[in-house]
Amino acid sequence: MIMVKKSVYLDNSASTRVLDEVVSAMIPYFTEIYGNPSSLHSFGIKAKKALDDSRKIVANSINANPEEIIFTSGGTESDNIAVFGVAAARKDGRIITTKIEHPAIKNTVQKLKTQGFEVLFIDVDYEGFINIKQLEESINADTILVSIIHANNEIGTIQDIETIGNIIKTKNPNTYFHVDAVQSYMKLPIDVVSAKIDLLSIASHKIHGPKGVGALYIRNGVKLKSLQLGGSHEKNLRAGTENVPGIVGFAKAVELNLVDLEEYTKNLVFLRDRLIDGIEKRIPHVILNGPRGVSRNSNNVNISFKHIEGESILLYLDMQGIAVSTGSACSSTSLKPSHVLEAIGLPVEICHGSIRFTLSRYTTKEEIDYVLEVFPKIIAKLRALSPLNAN
Amino acid sequence: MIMVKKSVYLDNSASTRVLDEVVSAMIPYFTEIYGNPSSLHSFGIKAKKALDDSRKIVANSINANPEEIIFTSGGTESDNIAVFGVAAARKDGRIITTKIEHPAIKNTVQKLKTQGFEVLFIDVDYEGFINIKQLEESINADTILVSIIHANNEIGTIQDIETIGNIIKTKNPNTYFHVDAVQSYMKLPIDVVSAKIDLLSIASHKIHGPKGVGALYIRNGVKLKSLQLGGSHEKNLRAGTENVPGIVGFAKAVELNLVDLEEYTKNLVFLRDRLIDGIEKRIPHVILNGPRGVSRNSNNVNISFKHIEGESILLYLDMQGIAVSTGSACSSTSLKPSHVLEAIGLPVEICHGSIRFTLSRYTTKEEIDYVLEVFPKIIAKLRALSPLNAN
Amino acid sequence: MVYSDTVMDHFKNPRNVGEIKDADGTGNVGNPMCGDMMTITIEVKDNVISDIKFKTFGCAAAIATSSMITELVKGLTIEDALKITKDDIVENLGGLPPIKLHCSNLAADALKKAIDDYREKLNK
Amino acid sequence: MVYSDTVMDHFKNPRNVGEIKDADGTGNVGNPMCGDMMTITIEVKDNVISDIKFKTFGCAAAIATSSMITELVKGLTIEDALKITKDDIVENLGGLPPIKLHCSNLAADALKKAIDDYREKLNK
Ligand SMILES: Cc1ncc(COP(=O)(O)O)c(C=O)c1O
Ligand SMILES: Cc1ncc(COP(=O)(O)O)c(C=O)c1O
Repeated sequence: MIMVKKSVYLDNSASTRVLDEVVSAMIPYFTEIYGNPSSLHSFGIKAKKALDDSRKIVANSINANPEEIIFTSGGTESDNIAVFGVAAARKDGRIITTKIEHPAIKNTVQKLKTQGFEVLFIDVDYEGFINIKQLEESINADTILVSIIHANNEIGTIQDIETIGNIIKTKNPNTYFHVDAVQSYMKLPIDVVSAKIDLLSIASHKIHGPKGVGALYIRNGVKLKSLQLGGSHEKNLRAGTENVPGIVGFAKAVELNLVDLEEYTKNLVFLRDRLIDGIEKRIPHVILNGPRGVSRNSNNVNISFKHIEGESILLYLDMQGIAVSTGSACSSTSLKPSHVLEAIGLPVEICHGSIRFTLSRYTTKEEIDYVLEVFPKIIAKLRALSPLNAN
Repeated sequence: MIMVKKSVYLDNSASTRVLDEVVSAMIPYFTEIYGNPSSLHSFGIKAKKALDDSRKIVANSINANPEEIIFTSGGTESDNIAVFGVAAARKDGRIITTKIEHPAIKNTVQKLKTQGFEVLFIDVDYEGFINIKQLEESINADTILVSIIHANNEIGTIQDIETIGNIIKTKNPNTYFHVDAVQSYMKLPIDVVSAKIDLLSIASHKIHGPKGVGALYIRNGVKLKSLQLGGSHEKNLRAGTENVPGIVGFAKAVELNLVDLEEYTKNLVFLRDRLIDGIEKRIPHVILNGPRGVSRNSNNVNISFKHIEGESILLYLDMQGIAVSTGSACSSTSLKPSHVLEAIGLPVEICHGSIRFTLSRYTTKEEIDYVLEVFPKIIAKLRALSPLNAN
Repeated sequence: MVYSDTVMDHFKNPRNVGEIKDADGTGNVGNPMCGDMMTITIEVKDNVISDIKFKTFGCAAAIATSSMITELVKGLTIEDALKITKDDIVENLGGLPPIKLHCSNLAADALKKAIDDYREKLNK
Repeated sequence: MVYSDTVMDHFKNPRNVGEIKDADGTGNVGNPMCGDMMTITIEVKDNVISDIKFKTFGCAAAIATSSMITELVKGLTIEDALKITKDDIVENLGGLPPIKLHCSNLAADALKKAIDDYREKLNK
C-alpha cells in the first residue's frame, strides 16, 4: 500500500501560498517589463505605470487615495516607518499602544521609550479586547500616536477601530492613529476615512501575494520622516528601487481576494468553528484563547492544551503533515511564552501548551476533519508522557 | 513593409532583466515552499533551508562566511544599515566618504552630519578616482567609518579597494570599511578578506536577479545596531519576514553569473569599447566621462554631448527603441545636474548633455551597431535645434 | 514623467526651427548652466509677426513649448502676441508635468524679449 | 531549528516512558512555568539501575534527552550512572540546537535527584 503523505497547511498567519494568477501576473515584470520605474524611457514608463496601477488598487481597497499609499518591503517595515517616522517628525510626546502588539510595534515603541518618549501599553481583557476606557483616559495633549493592532496575529481578537478612531480624534485631533492591519487586511473591511485612520500597515504575503512587499497608508497631511534614505522614490518617504514585480503581485492578490471576499470569509468562519468545536468535543482540558464569533478573525484558532508543551504538539502534528504554530511564528525560536497570552492572563504553564491554527482560502473541510481525526491521539500520547497529567 | 520596432536596453545599471532560470528557481517558493522560514514545521524548515543555501552562495562569492551575510530589501537598505547602523553603535565620530557616492550613501551621511557626526567628502580627479592621499590624511583616531563606492554607478570608475582597505586599517584598525559594491558585484572580483572590508552592500536586481532583494556583508565582530525592529530575523539585524523567493532568485543569479563571468566580462568590454570608439569617431564634440580601460566598469559608457540636453537625447533614442539614462536613473526626474559629473569637474552646461549607456550579458554587437547607426542623426538633429551650436 | 501626445509631436517635429537672418527682433533667455536656453527671432511686417523661428537647448518640454509658441503667434499683431501667456502654451500642449512648468515661462519670456528688441530698434 | 535524526527518533518513540510504582528513587526537576518539567523513577537491584522510567512535560529536546538518559543508564551501577554527563547525552543524541542545550541539564539533574533520593532512603 502506498501512503500518500497528507499536507495540511494551517499556518497562514505566518505566511500564505501565493495564488497562481498572482505568479502569472508577476512574471512579465521579471523578464519583459524589467525597467527601473525611475527611468524615463519606455521600459521605465511601463514599470512606472504598473506601480501606479497597483497603487490605485491597494488604495481603493481601503478607501484611500493612490498618493496616500507607499510600498514597503513588508509589514515590519510599514510598522517601523509609521512609528519611527511619526516619532522623528514630532520629536517627543506620549505614544500609546496595547499589550498585544506584534513585535514590529512592541519593539519599536520600546526603543522610543529609551529615547525619551513616554510609552503606555493599554491592558486587554481575557479575550484580548483592549480597555477602551483606559485608552480614552490616556490620551492627553502630548499624545502624538496611538497604534492599535486590528486583528491580533496570535489569538485573532478584532478591535473596534471605528470606535477607537472616534475616541482618539475627539480627545485630541492632533494624535495620529496607526492601525496594524497586517492580519485583518482582506479578512475584514477597512475604511480609513470612517475609522479616522492616519496610518495603516498591510503586508502582501499574508493575503496570498509574494513575500517582501507591504504598504503603508499615510493620510494626506500626516507629517512623517522617512527612515531609509537614498533616491527620491515613493514621495521621498521610502528610498530604494521599487520591487515592481512584487508590488504588481501584491495588487493582483488584492484584486483576486476582493472577488469573493464575503463568500470565502463565510467558509473560513464555518471551518474555523468546526475546528474549534471539534477539538473542544474530542479533547479534554483545552482552553480557547481569544473570543468566539464575529469578533474573532475568520482564519484564527488558538487553543491551549493543558499539561503538554506546544513544540511537541507542533512536531507531532508536522509528522502527520499538519503545519501549525506555537504562538506566533516570530517567537517560535525563543523560549519565552507569548506576551499576548500573558496579557490575557493565561497562566504561564498553560501558555506553553498553546497552538495556533490559521486557515486560508485553500483550507478544506476534509483537511479540518483530518486534523480532528489525528489530533486527539497526539494529545493523548503526549499527555501520557507528561508528569503533570496525573495531578 | 512591416517595421519591427527594435528594443535595445542599455540601462542595466538602473535595473536588469531577470534570467529565465532565476524565475524558474523562484516559482516553487511562491506556490509550494511558501512557509515562513521562522516556522518550525516542515514548510518552514524547507524555507529556512533555502535561505541558508542562498546565504552560502552569496557568502562564497565574496569570500565571506554565511553568517556574515544578511539579506535586505535592496542596495539602498544595505547602505542604510551599514551607515546608520555603525553610527548608532558608535554614537559619534568622523565618517569619511567620497564626492561621487550613490544617494543611498550621500544622503545617509548628510543626515548624520545634522546629528553631530563629522562628515568628510573625499575629492576625485577628472576621471573619478578618489584622492588617496587626502583619504589617508583624513583618517584619524575618531574615524568610525570610511564608505567607498567600488564601481561608480554613473561614470564607471573603479576604485582600488584593496589599497584603500590597507590604508584604512594601517591608519586606524578600528575604522570600519564599507564598500558600496552594488554596481561592481558580479562584474569585478571581490574578496572581503584581502581588501579588509568590514561591510559590503550588493543588490540582486543589478545582476539579473529580482528587484526588492539585497544583501549586506557584516564581518564577524563588527558592531552595528539594527534599524528595522520586530521579530528576530537575520541575526536580529533586520526584522521582517524574509523574502524567500527573492533571496533564492538572488542566489541563483549569483550562481549563473559565476558560470561564465570571465567570458562575458570580456565580451562586455569589447562591446563597451566598440560603443565608445564608434561614438567618438562618428560624432564630434563629445567627452567620455570616467576612465578608459581596466579601471572602467565593464558595462559602463558615459558620454557628454556638447550643446544639447540629455533628456532630449534620451527621448529621441527611446523613439528608436533604445533605452539609456541621463546620469543616474534616480536623479533623472530632478533638474539638478549630477553631483558625480560636477565632482569630476565637468562644466555644468556640459553635464546637462550627458548620457549613460549600461550594457549587460544580453547586449549584442548588432545592438551596439544599431545604436551607432541611428545615434549620429539624432545628435545632428538636436544640435540643429540648439542655439549653442553656432558658437 | 510622461509627456502629452501634443508635446511629443512638437518635440519630434518642431515647427519653425532656425534663426531669421537680420531679424527685426531677437530674444535670448535662459542659460546653458541651468540646462535651458532659447533664442527666438521674429520678422515683423505692418505690426504683424510675419515670421518667427526658434532655437532651443533643453529638454523635450523646452523644445515643445518653443515650437508651440511660434505656432501660436505667427500671423498675430504684436499686441495680440503679447497677450499669449504661459498658461496658453501649456493648455495648447495638453499640459506639462509639474516639474517642467518653468519651461513655459522661458518660451513666453523669449517672445517678450524679441518683441521688446523689435520695439527698441523701431524707436531708435 | 532542526533536530538530529536521533533526537527525532527518541521524540517519536520515547523509551522507558512511565512511572515505576514504589520506586527506589524519584527525581523531580523543572517547573511547568518554565516550560520544562521531568520526573525520573528508578528501581535499583544490587547497586545496579535495573529499571528506569521518565515522564516529561517539555519540548522535543526535553523528551529526547529524558528518553536518552534512561537508555544510557539502564543496567549501570549507581556510580557509573552518575558519571553520565549532559555532554554525553547531547553527544549520543547527535547534538542539540544551542537554545535547547539547557534541556540536557535537566535530564542529568533529574537522574541525579533520583539517585540522591535512593541513597537517602537507603540511609534511613
Ligand atoms: C500583526 C502583524 N504585524 C506585522 C507583521 C510583520 O509583517 P512582515 O512579516 O511582513 O514583516 C506581522 C507578521 O507576522 C503581523 O502579524
Ligand atoms: C552604487 C549604488 N548603490 C546603491 C544603489 C541602490 O540600490 P537599490 O536600487 O537596490 O536600492 C544603487 C542603485 O542604483 C547603486 O548604483
